[in-house]
Amino acid sequence: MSMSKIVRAAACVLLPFILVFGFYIVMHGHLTPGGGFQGGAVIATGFVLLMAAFSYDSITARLSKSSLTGGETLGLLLFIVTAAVALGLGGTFFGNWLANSGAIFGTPVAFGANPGNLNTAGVIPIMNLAVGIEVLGGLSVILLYMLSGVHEEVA
Amino acid sequence: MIDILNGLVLIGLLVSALFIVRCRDLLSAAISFGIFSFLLSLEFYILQAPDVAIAEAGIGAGLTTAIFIVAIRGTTRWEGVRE
Amino acid sequence: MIADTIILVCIAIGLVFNTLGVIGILRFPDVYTRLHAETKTTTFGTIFLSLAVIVYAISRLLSDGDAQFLTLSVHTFVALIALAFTNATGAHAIARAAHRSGQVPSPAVIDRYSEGDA
Amino acid sequence: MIPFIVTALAAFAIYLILTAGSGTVGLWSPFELGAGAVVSLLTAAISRNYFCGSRDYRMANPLRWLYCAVYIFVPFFLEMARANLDVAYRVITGRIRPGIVRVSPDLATDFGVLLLANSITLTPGTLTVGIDEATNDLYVHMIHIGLGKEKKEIFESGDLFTFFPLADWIRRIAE
Amino acid sequence: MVLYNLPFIAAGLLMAFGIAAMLLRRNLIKMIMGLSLVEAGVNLLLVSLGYRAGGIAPIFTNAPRDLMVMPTVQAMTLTNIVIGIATTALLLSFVMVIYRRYGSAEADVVRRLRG
Amino acid sequence: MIVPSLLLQHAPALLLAVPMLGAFATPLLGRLGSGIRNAWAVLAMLCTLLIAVVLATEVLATGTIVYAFGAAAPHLSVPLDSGGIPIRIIFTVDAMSAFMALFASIVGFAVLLYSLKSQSRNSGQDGYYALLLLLTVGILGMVCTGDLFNFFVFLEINSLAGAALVAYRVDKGVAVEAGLKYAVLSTLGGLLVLFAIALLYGQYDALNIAMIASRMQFTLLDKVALVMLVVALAMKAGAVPMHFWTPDAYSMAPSAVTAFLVVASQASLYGIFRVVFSLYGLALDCLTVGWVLIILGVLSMFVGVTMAIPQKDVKRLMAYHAVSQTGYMLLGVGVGVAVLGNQDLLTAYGRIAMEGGIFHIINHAMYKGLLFLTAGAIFYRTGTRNLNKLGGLGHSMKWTMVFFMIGALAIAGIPPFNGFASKLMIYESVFLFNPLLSIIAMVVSILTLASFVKVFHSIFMGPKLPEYADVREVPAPMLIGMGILALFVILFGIFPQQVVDLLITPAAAALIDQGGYIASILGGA
Amino acid sequence: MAAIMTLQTGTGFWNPIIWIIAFVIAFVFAYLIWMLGEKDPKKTGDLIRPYLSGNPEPAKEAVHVPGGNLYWGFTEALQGYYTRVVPLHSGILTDYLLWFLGVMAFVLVLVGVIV
Amino acid sequence: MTDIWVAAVVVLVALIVLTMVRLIAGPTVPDRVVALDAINTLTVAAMILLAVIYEQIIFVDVAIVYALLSFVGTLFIAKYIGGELGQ
Amino acid sequence: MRVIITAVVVIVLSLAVLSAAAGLDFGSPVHTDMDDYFTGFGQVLTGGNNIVTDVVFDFRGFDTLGEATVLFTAVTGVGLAFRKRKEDEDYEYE
Repeated sequence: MSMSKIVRAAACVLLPFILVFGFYIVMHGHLTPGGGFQGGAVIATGFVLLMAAFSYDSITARLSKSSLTGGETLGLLLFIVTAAVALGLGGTFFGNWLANSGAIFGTPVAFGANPGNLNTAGVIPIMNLAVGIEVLGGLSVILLYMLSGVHEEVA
Repeated sequence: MIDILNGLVLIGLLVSALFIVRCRDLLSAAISFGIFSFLLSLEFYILQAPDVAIAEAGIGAGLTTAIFIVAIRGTTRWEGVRE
Repeated sequence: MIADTIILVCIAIGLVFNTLGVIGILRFPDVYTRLHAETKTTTFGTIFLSLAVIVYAISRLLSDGDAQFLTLSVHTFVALIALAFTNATGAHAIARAAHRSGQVPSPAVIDRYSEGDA
Repeated sequence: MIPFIVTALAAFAIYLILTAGSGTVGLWSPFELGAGAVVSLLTAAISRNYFCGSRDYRMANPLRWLYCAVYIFVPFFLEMARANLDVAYRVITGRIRPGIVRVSPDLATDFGVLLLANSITLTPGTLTVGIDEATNDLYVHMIHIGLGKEKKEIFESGDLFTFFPLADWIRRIAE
Repeated sequence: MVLYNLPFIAAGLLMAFGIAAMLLRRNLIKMIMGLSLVEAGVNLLLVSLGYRAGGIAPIFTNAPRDLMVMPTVQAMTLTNIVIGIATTALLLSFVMVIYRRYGSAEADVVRRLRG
Repeated sequence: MIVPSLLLQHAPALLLAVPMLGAFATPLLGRLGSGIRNAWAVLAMLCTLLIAVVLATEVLATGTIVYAFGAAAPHLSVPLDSGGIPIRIIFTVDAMSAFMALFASIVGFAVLLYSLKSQSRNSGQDGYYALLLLLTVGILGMVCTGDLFNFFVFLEINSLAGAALVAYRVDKGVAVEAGLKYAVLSTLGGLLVLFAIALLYGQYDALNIAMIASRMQFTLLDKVALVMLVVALAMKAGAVPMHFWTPDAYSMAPSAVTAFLVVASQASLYGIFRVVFSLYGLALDCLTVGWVLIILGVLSMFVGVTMAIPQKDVKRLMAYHAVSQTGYMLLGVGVGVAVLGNQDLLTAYGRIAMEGGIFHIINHAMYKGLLFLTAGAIFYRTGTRNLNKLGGLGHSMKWTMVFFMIGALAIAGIPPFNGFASKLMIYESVFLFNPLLSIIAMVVSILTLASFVKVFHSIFMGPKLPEYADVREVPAPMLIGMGILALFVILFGIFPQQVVDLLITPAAAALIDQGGYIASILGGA
Repeated sequence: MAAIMTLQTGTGFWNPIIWIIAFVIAFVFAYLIWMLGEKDPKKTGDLIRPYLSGNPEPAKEAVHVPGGNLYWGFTEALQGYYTRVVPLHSGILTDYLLWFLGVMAFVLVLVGVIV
Repeated sequence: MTDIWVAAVVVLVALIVLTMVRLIAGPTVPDRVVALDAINTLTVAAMILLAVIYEQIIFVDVAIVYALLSFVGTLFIAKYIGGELGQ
Repeated sequence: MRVIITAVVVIVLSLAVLSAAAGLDFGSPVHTDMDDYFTGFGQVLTGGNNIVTDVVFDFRGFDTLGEATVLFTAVTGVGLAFRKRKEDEDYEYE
């Protein structure tokens, strides 16, 4: 059963905000506190908020387990592929092949106090995004599975 | 001054941990776990670890509480229930 | 400094209201009245504390011209909005759940919710 | 399509607020703007059915938001301050006379009801306990009901506030 | 000096509370809560190991200062937090399945495997 | 030929990356169809096996291989500007690690082939294959890594994947109970391991095993860390009196998984050896730690085998035997630890005892895996594991009977199978150390034989029972999986000296040579 | 061939070839003894019917000893040991944890950390 | 000036510890949730003030995450108490 | 008896975990060379201002991969525990 109309409306209004904030944390992982896990957890909490506000049936109609696990797997594959590309470029596994290269995310940074430029840190933003997608899929699908267990029992 | 702050937060942590151990109502224990996560996150914040604080706030306070509540819903609320 | 005075006043008001809220949580007789003390008073106190931070940030922004204080004030304001919004909705959710779980408001002159279709 | 665009715009606005002060294009750096575009598209793809679930776009009008800001800073804040002093008095003296009453604000949209309910909840002394899903009538717990007032079957929304008719303000914002 | 080590003492006490909860309580969910307490204690210990008096968070922003607290432990703690929630979720879903089959979540009822 | 050189150069990384990639893609491919998914899983495991072979030959030819993740070059473990400290995660693959990785991937491959048929009737196979590959990842990571925190992470992967696999058959709830016990115990153990790692980090500000070893002071905190590491890992390896999860988990898991869980336990055993020899080395109180390991070993041997005798469930019986056999390894290596400080005794018999213990690890993995697979084959056809109900299967399941006989004779230490070779080394060297221990070991061996005679009698002998009239031989992939392991059992039994020379002696030497281990990371220091 | 198969154990050696040869010789002896027996014994009649203490042999299904009873004598003889050890495997998770942590505490005391 | 901020934070944390009396005493679960919400609010306030004390502007992000996410825990508890979870 | 053993075990382990407070100094670690390398060179080597993220994703990236793998393992395990079973797999337990 869903909660009252007030809570539902609040969840609907809060959801884009939580998502944007989660992506903000993911994208700024190399500049401000945060990163893939934290941002992914925030976004997953956004989905969990929906699960709290709406009834189980109306949630499963829009959020499917298979798409969430698919997102999780894709994030992991992106992560491991990003790490493995370094092998092809002559580095080692998990070598940072974009840092200080001048390409995308490759602006060199001098030591010391720094206001922060998004276009830095090499593969770290890509990995942040990959881990973010993985964590958001993984954590929300865990909750969805557990709710389905409870739902089965109630029904 | 910062030391007093530190000490107060740690006392709060220990009290809520003790309540988790002592309370027979699992739902109250889960609530106490939420408070515990809050205070742990604050302590990480005071110890200059904002990354960890965000992770603990998001995962510990939000998701872990939710998971515990769902698990309590799936089992039983009171300790010592035997059927 | 006028900014310092404002900050001091704001912090004082915030702390007083937070303290009152906590005392209210400890003193009031049932859940609903405690929710009154908790949600509103502590939120109000926190608004004033955040106001102190915003005033501080703006004063530093004006004196130093450093863009990070703009970030500070904006983010503090965002935190404030989020806090007020979630606190209000959360208080409603708790009150409704408490009522659904069968907790009647113990000193109450009237209870239309139980009479209604709840 | 319209929900997607509306949600994306809202998300982009939020992202811009969060990253204000990062660079030289206005207040933002170009990379932030690009990232913000990507993020808002992602967000819109995920949340359009929730954010615009009611297919009601009147809140997309910026004037209403301006009005909303005015509402928050002037009438609502004053009400809140007044009521806080009231509750502070009751915390100290312990003189309370609580009860749950029914209020009929006659609001139609979900957002309006949400705004009013949160305003009521944040205003000390009153607390939204429940809502009648069909008629949008609110059940409000009041910490102090005036003597004899509890006889009234349905409260007017104006009875809850002292200085401003907040329900009318909200009707102007959201409807 | 010992009093100055407050976070270490608190971390040790948290671990001790968790271990005590696991040994003294028979409810499986309470035992998992104890496990989470132990994990939280380890996290607190890790983070306080990396603290240096007067240091700032290891993030370069507009606020420069010489000393920074140690970043490695924070990375380790992050990893441990995610591992912790993964473990907790797995264990709790096991308990839910067990409750459905056994009708109880007490450790001294869940003992069909013995001998 | 860029591919072979790439493979050679990055073998330690690929050894982990390939099964991980396989595991992540398995659920996705499972949506396309079960055939594609099975082929993918087999391919991933086969590639892992090939890489492990390549890595092992390379290590045996050139000595310890070092792989620094993310450095400019794989062997650049210490950056030039860092003042001589390793900062990145470094894989240190010496002879012992290569040996463990090699046989783990062999068993894994056999188990995967076996599962293709034995699990084909169950639901949730996508998760099953992914978890099997993840368990491989956990084991390989544990044995290859040279970094303590990395070791912890792989320990957790190992525990969680193992627990999820144990709980695979959720229907009756009993398997989930076993999985819960395993998961709770191993998670607590893992957290205590992390606590020990934190203590070491707090004192030495290093996570690399070689770096910590070179700075080791053996203070009070180091002692606490040592005890926590050794006891937690011994619990994971299933030493008595912390073995209680073993029979539960081993008996309730699918048989293929059980065969692999044995290897997972051996990886924890490897962890103990690595901690004792490489991390602490001569700094520790050798005699005490050695005797602790010996006592754990002797208790394991005796309690395991005596508890096995009255069992009615065939897999539970085998699980108790696994506990008992773990005792031999602890005994052998414990003797090695006890005389570690004394060079004369070490050359006299300590080294041989360690070689016996290490040789027993691989032998045990092979024959115990074989036995569990035969038990699974019997269960596959009859649907029961109760010895009181079974009987007369020798008429209809001849190949399974032969494989079972090979495994049973090997575990009992009957020549000419491989169990005898390693047990002989242990008996002789331990006899020089303390005759009583050796006699206990022999008695345990006899009891093992007795117990397996019983199992053999009750399952295969006797008249053909009516309820099993239409039981047939198991399908070919299961037989192939068993056949691979049986082949290794016989080969190792006939050519023991070759195996010892090729794999075991370098492994034991690598364990004892702490200075060489440190030098391989830190340079000539 | 024989040389490469020899396992040197430091104080002794073991060669599977010798064992196999010994087995073959034993088998040959057994075969010879079997050869010495009567070539075609009588296939029928009371002479070859087995008796147990004068009674006719029951059907094979009736004498099938189930595995659980095979070592009844052994377990009966070690009754005292088994009544102590088997209850230890109680199936209660708390007990298992107590054993694990108890061994850890014992070793801590043994190594001399906690005096 | 910094001392004032620090003193304010100390008072806030002391209030948090005081609120835990309600957590332990509160006869019913909703009472304890009230304590949870109060502690949540006070912690956010303390975090915002600490960001000023540490002169680390970006720390405010933690407070935002906090304010947003603790809501979810409250909602789940409320849903459980109201008997609506799992339907 | 059991209570006494439990109490003794808890006390001994508490002392052991509290030994960290006796042997280490809060706020002033003895060796800091590895972390000094990170704070000193991390920003220039990788370009990220947040050293923690640099450590998580670059210097100790493999740990992060392992940790993501743990999460994947848990998700798979939870999915297996709550899976919809088409058939009741038939086996008996004694």
